This record gives sequence, C-alpha cells and structure tokens, in this order.
Amino acid sequence: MTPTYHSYVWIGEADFDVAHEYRKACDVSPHAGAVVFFVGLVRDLYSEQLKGESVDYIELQHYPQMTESLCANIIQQAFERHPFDSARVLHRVGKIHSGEQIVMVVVASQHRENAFQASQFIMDYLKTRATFWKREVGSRGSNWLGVKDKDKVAAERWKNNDQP
Amino acid sequence: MTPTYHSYVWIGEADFDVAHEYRKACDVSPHAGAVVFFVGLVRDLYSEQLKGESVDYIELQHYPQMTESLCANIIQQAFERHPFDSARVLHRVGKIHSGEQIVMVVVASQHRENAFQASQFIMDYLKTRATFWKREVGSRGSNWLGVKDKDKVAAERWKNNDQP
Amino acid sequence: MIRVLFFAGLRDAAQTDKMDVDAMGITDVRSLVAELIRQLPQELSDALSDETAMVSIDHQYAGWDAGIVDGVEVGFLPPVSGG
Amino acid sequence: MIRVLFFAGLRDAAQTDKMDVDAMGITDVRSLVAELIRQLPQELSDALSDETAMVSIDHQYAGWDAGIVDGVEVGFLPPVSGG
Repeated sequence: MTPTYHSYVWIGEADFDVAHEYRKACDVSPHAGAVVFFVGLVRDLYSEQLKGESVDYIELQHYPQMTESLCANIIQQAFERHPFDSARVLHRVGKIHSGEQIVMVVVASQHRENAFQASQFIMDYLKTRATFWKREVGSRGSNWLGVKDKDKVAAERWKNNDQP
Repeated sequence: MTPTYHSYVWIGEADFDVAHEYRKACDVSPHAGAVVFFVGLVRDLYSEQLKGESVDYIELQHYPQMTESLCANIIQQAFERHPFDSARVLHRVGKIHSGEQIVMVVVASQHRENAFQASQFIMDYLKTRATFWKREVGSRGSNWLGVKDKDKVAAERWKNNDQP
Repeated sequence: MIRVLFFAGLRDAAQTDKMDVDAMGITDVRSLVAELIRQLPQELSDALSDETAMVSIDHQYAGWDAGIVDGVEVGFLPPVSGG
Repeated sequence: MIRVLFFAGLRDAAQTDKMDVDAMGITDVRSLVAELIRQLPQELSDALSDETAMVSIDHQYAGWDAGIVDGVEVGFLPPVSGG
C-alpha cells in the first residue's frame, strides 16, 4: 500500500535544529496549512531521590531498533486517528544538560485540529510506550526515573475517546 | 500586579522567522520544559465563490490597535485557563501567497499539557475573536471570507470545559 | 465628532475606510447607522441593516444597543476571518 | 542461543548490558528468568522477581507468559521515561 503520509524518526546523541526540521516538514508536505511543533527541554532539576540536590545532567538510554520501530508505530497510530501530511519525531539520547533540547515532534496537516491532536497523541505515547530511560545524575549519585503517573493518565485518555 | 508571564504580539506585513521566535520564546522562559508552536500557512486555494478558479493570493486586513489589544486579551484568557511562562502571537496582514506563513503562536510552559492547551485556545480565539479579515483574490474578482463554522465550534468548546 | 471605521466588505460597501460624523443628535449605534445610511451609498444600507456586523466603540466590542458619546471611535466589523 | 538485553536499572542490577544464554531447557520468559537469576547477581533476582519489568521478544513487547525459541532477542525493560 502506498504510504499516505511522510514519516521521519531520528534518535541520536547530536542536538537537532528546530528551524531545519520546520523547513523539512514544509518541504515534504507542501499542501499543509497547519504545522504544530512540540519541543521538550531539560528544566532546572532538583531531585527528591537525590535528597534535594540539584541534578548535573540527565542521561538517556534507549533500545536501538526497538525504539525506532515503536516511534514509527506511534506515528502510524496517530495518523489513523488524526490524519496528517507528515510527522517527524526526533529524540536525543546520552547526556543532556539543563536548558538543552530532548525531544521534538512536528506534525503538518491541512487543518490545525489534526496537527494539534496528532502531535499530542505522539507525545503522550512516546512518554509511555517508547523504550527510552532517563536518569538524573548529581554529585551524590544517579536515579532512574519511571514513567510519571500524569503521563500514564495522558496516554490513557486516548483509549476511549478520539481526543483528550 | 506583577505580570506572571511574558507576552508578545506582533502584527505586520513582513514575514516572520520561526527559528527566531523559538529562540526568543526560550530566552524569555528559561525554566520552560515544553514549547509548542503553531504555524498557519496559505494552502493551495480553489474558491467556490470565485467559481472554482484558483486564488492568486489572499489579502488580510485588520483593525490596528484593536487587534493588538484583543490578542493580548486572548493570551491573558489562555493564561488564566492554562498557565504558561510565555506566549507569542505573530500575524501577518496584506497580500500573502500560497505556501507562505500567515500566523504563528508559540507557548512555553513547564509541562507540555498547558503549552498544548494554551496554544490551541489562542488559535481558536484568534480565528473567531480577533479583528482580522481575509479575502481570496483571483483573476475573476475577490471574495471576503467569514469565520468558518468549524472554527466557531472549536471556539465554543472552551466555554463549558477546561479543555477541548 | 464621531470617528467611524469600516472594514472588509463594509469598507467596500461604504466606499471609504473611515469618516467623521457630527455627534449632534447621535445617542447610540442605531442612530449613528441611520446617519451613515443617509450619507453613504445604498450598498452600505443593505450591508448594515441586518445588524450582523459587530460593532466596536474605542476598540472594545459593543452591542448594537450601546450608547455613543462625542469623541468616540466606532468600528463596523464584518464576521472576522483571521488565522 | 538466546540474546538477552538489559536496560536502565536492570542493566545496573545485572552488571552487564547483554548476555547470551544457552536455549537448552528454556521455553518461556519465566524459565529464561530462572536461568538468568542462577547466573547473575542477587540484585537482578530482586529486580526481576516482581515481574514489573516489561519484556520484549525481537523488538516487540511480549508478556511474561510468552514462549521463547532459540535465536530470539529478549529485552528486559523497566518502566520507560522518555520524552
């Protein structure tokens, strides 16, 4: 079956360039009237587990091949619910410091509603399904983070309804 | 009262630069963990009113001062519902051709949910409340567009619920 | 004087983007419209008479029942279509 | 041979990111885990015994009841935390 949308998944240690990704999204979806981007950044972190000390950086591990395959599948599921012209997912791994970019999702579609819904769906599923693991590293040690309860709730919303 | 968020509204004929706006959003909200952007572009247009002919360009008029004031008010309303660190609205007026950018909304917040909700709210209200008028111009004439029914429905959603 | 502004299709119908109207005898939006219709093309009368346009007074949305005083700026606003 | 991969806290507990296990006598995830616990540190036993980890077989999520055949790659995946 001919693909009906453009999809791009990138996982790596390098930083990504928001302007470049926007241009690519526009290039591959010349008929889109709406582009929604999400960028997730490392906030200033103070860890409860690390006894309130500040976190020097976070470190992301993933399961190569499985993660790419899951991201492509999440994009496919998003498309089935809220069709779009193109979707891009970029996710960094390795050490990432405060203020740096971690993840970017770009969805281009004809109308804004689908671009908003699909990008939210992709983020909710990335958080709860994709095989990434994050730990906070401070001078007193490190601490692997589990999926947050509110992210579980966010992903659950999509099970019964067409939109959150 | 001290403002609790950064707000920026720009209306003009010049094109805007997505990368620049992203950098500004990050600069004014250094503690944000989530940035959501929306960009609206002119799609390939075929007008029903202009008897199916293609549209050469669209032309946007606005009510100077009133529009800026309404946009600032829409940002304020969005903040009251879904607090964020900063919000930017850029809207072009004048002649805009197919494929060009019309509008951009950027919201930076601590968590992604508020950035997604606030940017959607701002777009829904911009479409239905802000004093912009758009006409399609083709070789056979021009046609002022009214607010679309689906945009009215999109804006109505916010009246009874905290999210769409 | 009352400053009156027209936008989009109403500007086309009025054949002008703005005009100043003597405030004498004008107390509300409807009496202003009656005066505009007296001075401006028939097409404006048709466009305003169904009261589907929004009205602004000094950059704030106002109703068709709103009162008008000397010195205000009144906008006649067709349904918006930005974004 | 069965290729086994550990991630995040389970990798720390196993003190290795991967190992190969002889497929002999291994029929499902639970018999694989029993073998791993025999070979690897006590800490891994503690981490796996509550069965809160997710399991993958050849890059697909699988249940703890899933069967295992020679040649597959099995991942032990703590709760994810990307994005």
